[in-house]
Amino acid sequence: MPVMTYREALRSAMAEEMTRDESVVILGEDIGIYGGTHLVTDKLIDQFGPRRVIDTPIAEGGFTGAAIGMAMAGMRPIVEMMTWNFSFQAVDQIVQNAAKVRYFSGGQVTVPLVIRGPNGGGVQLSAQHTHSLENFYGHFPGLKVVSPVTPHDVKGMMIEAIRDPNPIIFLEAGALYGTKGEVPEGEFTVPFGKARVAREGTDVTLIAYGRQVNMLLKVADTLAADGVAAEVIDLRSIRPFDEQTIVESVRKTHRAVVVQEQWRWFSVGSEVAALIQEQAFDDLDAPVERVSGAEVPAPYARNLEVAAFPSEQQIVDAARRAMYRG
Amino acid sequence: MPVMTYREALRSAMAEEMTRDESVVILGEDIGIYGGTHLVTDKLIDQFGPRRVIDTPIAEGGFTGAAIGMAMAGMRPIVEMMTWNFSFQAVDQIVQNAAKVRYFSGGQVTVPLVIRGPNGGGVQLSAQHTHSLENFYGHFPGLKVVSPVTPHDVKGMMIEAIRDPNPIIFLEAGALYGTKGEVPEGEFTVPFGKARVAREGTDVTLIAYGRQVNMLLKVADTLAADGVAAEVIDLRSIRPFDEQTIVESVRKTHRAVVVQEQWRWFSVGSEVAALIQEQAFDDLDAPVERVSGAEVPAPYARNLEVAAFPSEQQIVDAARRAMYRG
Amino acid sequence: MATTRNRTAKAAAEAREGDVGPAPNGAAGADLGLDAETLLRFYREMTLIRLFEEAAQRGFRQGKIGGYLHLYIGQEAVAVGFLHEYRTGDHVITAYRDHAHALLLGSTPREVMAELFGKGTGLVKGKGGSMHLFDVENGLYGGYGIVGGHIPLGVGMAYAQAYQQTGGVTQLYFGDGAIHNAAFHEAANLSGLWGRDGLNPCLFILENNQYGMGTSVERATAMTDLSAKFDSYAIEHEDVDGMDLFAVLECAKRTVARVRESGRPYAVEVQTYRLSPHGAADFLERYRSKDEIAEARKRDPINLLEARLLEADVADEATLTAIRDEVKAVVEDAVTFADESPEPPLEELATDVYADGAAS
Amino acid sequence: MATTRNRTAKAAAEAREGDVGPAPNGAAGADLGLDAETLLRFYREMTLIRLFEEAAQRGFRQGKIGGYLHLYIGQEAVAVGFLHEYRTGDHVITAYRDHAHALLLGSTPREVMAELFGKGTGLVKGKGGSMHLFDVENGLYGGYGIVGGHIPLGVGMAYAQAYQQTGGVTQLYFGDGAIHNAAFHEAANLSGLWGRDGLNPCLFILENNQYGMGTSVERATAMTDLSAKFDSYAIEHEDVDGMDLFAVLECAKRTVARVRESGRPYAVEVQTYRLSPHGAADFLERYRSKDEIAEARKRDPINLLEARLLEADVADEATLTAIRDEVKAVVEDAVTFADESPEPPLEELATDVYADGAAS
Ligand SMILES: Cc1ncc(C[n+]2csc(CCOP(=O)(O)OP(=O)(O)O)c2C)c(N)n1
Ligand SMILES: Cc1ncc(C[n+]2csc(CCOP(=O)(O)OP(=O)(O)O)c2C)c(N)n1
Ligand SMILES: [Mg+2]
Ligand SMILES: [Mg+2]
Repeated sequence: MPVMTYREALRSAMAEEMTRDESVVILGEDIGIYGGTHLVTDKLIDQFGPRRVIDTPIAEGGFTGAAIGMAMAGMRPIVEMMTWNFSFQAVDQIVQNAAKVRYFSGGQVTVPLVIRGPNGGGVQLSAQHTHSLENFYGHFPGLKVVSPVTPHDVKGMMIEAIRDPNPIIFLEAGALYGTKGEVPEGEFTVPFGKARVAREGTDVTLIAYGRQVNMLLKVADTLAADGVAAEVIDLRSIRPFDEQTIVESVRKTHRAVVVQEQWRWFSVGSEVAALIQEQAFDDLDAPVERVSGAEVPAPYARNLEVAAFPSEQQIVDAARRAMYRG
Repeated sequence: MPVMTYREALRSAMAEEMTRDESVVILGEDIGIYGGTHLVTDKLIDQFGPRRVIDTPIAEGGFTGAAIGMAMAGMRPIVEMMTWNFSFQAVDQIVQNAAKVRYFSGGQVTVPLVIRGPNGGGVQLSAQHTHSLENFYGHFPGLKVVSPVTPHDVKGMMIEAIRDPNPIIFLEAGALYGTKGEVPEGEFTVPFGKARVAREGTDVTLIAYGRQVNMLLKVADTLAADGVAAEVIDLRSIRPFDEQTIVESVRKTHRAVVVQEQWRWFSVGSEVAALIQEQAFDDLDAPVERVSGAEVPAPYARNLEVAAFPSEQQIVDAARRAMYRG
Repeated sequence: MATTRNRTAKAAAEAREGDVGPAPNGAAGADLGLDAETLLRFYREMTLIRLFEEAAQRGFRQGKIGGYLHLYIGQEAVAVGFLHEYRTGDHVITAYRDHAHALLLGSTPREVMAELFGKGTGLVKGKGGSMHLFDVENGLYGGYGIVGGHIPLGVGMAYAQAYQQTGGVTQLYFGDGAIHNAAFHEAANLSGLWGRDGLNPCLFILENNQYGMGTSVERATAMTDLSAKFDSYAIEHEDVDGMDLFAVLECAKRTVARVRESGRPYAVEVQTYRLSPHGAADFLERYRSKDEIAEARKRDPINLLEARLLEADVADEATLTAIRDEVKAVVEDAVTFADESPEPPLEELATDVYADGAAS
Repeated sequence: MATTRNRTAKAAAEAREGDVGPAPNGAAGADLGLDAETLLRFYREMTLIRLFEEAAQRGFRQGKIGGYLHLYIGQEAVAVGFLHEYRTGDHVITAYRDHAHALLLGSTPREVMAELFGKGTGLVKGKGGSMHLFDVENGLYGGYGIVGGHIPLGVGMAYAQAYQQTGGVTQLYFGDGAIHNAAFHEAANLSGLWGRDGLNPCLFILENNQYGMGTSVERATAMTDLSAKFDSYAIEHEDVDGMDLFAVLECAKRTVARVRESGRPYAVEVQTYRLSPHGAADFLERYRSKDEIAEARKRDPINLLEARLLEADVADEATLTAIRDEVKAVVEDAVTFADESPEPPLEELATDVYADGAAS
């Protein structure tokens, strides 16, 4: 299989779909002439022209809303949020219009829209430029929210997203644009709502999504050296959510740790813990452990930022707590 | 003790603080001459004049941001969101500025700001005008989020909120403005982060906040007729959160049901269930049960709206599930 | 994209396809330049909206309509005039004061009233209510409750029309209160920008009814020439008297054609007046005087039209009375239909959340 | 409200309290109307900013500075000119291109550079970095990273100044890219409205450096006369050449006084140019040509000032070289200080989240 970067996988998914379907266009800031801040859309403007690769002013609410209107009128727009942090300016459009207009129109309109961009922190962008918004958007019925971590998945899920008739919140692992992985040739899709067992194990279930999955794989190595066989689950999709894969794993391991970069309160980790205790209560031998970001706005200084995010050590400790208890 | 409505309790809290402290002002749409859509601010403009009761254009982001600036510059503004649904237009200001500017200024500024207005549904306002945003704002460090249900608490917590040096998200039970209750004379405060045991019991812990607390009290009556003594906890404050009162109650009852109008995913109920299993794992005799709003945008038709919100029957059933299990 | 809905009547839409004839004369006078049939159709439409709104008001007071209810009384000439220029393939989008737009585009009074009553036979199956009327088959893309929020949608729809080369235009209605909202400015700037390349056939119809809820224009902005705010986006504009149907018709004909031909946006500020309270529950109306309302009532657009028709001998009192009676019966029938219709089935609660029927 | 911070130097702020003397002459010529000491202070300030930014650029390339880094190279005359009018009690707020503002208001090069290096000795304790400089004691209220997001804050601060009758004004800086953002419009409308009652002493300083990242003004809007956008809010405005320090000084003196006296907002569009890339990682610069940059460099504001000083015999080459050398040493000292400073203690992670020290 060919090897490509996360960035290239994303770009090829968009380019292929744009070639296949004229109704697909991309809008966003500096995605055309500039090439995209993260070069995800690099040179697409040369291939598809400025009517399909649309550079916009700095008006996230306006162009996201316009994209919703395009989608309602039969196009399939992709909106690039330069980073998801800027989407706070578009929340009204995303939540009040994109997520609900199908419902309050009694099913008369559809909104085939993808909003994509880098999510999460890790490169010292500090408080206003560091967020993980899975729970924030995942709360709203009408939206689908995904968070792929491998080049394979980001391509397959982007194609899936573009073809989906619903508004998709596509959260890219911003810190991983340059990472490489195998990606099949030609067109393929990765369905939403199916988690991936990234590593099989029998003793404890480690659950994450996005770049934390890579940490879990390292933690699993560390635990293996201790004789602990950890199962690693990559959620991939936040809404719809694959309860089954998690519950089945916990039925086997009896222990679970959920890890996330985002803050703890009312988060993905809260829900994962809640539903495991709901659906696998009698199988659980210890409380579901949670490792989350520190309850502070993201700090700039490198040492503080490192301290603000989950560390391998914290995860190992949480796994050990889950193992020695109960 | 004098009896007054929820609305009057709120108004008197604001009027008293405005009398006491010149730096307190109110901003919002039609709060002055019109008297406030829900008449919460009725006649305050006659008492305090237009520099302190400031009618604004329909620009939630702009006037919320301006209020943050006022707060940074030494005032104590109260922002009325005509309803919290409109706050989606102000999310960028609330999350990116109000919640964090103290942190990213290294503690150089404070933001003593209250944003208040009716939250929740129940009066057929349909999809765009029905939200419960406790989790949405409660996720962000730097904000405090409260949701009082009695006239007593709404007054005491409003005074507390105005005096607090932090940005407060003050979620009023919109459907209850006209409900009456006893409110002490003179000034008093209700501290944040302390839940209220609204009814004592030994068999099951029922947890809610806002108008669902009133339902729980009725459900507790129903259960009492069955010989089940339910303890009812009114969270009052979502962030900070009173873990202790909940955990102590569950240690006693071994069973818990959490009820909310908001959607299930990544919600207050998720967190409550997660933290109970975390902190009272060995005391729990059954999974924490959750009753949430239906996973749909709020419908208009009365019968559909009723079906979309938690019912007494659903709560009774959940309590029974929690009782007969484990 | 539209899904199909069980309905027959596309008659209204087809009727509109015929042209107005020579440009009507905005000044009072005998020769209105329109044939009698068309003129009486306008009278019927204006009357239908008025009586429909009055019936809705009663339904609200009786508790048969819940939530919010925003009436169009006083503003009838605006939608009647502009939607006369509607052609198949055009898109119409507005805020929550949307009953007139639906009725004019061909939604039946029955299905609109049933929607207000929250019934399963309603225009959007009882799911949206008064604020969220949609009739995509007839060009109505809603019905939105968040002030300003629908404006970017309209601009995007216009982009799609140009991109798809359908020849359609978007009629985008919004209020004087909405022009101070963020969404307006970002969207208008995009419209001006895209329009430079012929990619935005969007007609901005600013219904200036003098108030955004209880806030008059001059209490909402220091610069009260609202249409001049389009200058910031290189969008040309004009004002029109929205109480005079003929002035609106003339303006609509010219401006819709201009947008259609150029692919560029254009804006019209329509000076009108909301004779009813803001919402059906706005009782105090402290923000305006009884005198002011009485003064405005003198230019009630229906009375003005009536006077013109009589004066020009297009109709006599009896003809107009007959139309009013006929419309009254239609509205009564709509109310009865709405009242007797069943509630939506409970299964409807969970449909239409996702287009692929996904559960959540 | 300011919290106290350990520092000594309020010298810069005090120095500024003295007046400029007679209005400087914007045209080239011998008599600049300013005394030599003041003129040389300007030269020193402009040079300090330039050398500081160049050092920061090196620090970024060496990996000592993380995150984003936005340089002010080419725009020095703007902040130098306007902040010359700063008086105690004024408030200054800007976006992420904020190093110059901090340095001019009295933050030491050491603490600014240490902030960029993410050190505990930094201006905001290493918590904010380049985009979030605050020095409230000296009037600087940040340093914000979200385009447009700080504009409403500035308008609110100006309201507070009027409400509290402090006599202060707010200098509110923002870019040509930000003027298309929602937040600008809502805030400017509020400012115009409040200003009508003398409740908004806010000077909008629009730094038009021709690009918002890689998007030129004419690709961001169809109406490129940016300051004219203030017409929508009844805020008067003018343009000024931002490469000519003397033009800026003259404009600043007049406009700041006007805002201070009237309590009403005013806007200045400063025509300037960003000679550096948008951020320190903007390598390709496909959006503008080398020629264009070379052309702009001919009007480098420091060179222009230098020429004027020499021409007017205010200084000779040796004097200027001495100033440059002195500044160079100051910047080197700042870099050394930043480099050698300790990281913030880990306890700092959880402080400053809540003002009352609440945990979460
Ligand atoms: C963002 C937002 N803020 C506030 C409201 C409440 N609200 C509903 S209608 C209205 C007035 C709108 O006035 P205008 O745009 O002039 O339209 P009109 O009602 O006059 O037709 C307000 C403030 C809302 N729906 N959305
Ligand atoms: C809301 C938002 N969208 C996008 C960005 C990314 N971004 C940072 S700076 C910038 C350009 C801003 O241009 P301008 O306002 O002209 O300021 P300049 O950089 O030229 O000083 C952009 C798009 C952001 N920070 N905030
Ligand atoms: Mg209006
Ligand atoms: Mg710029």
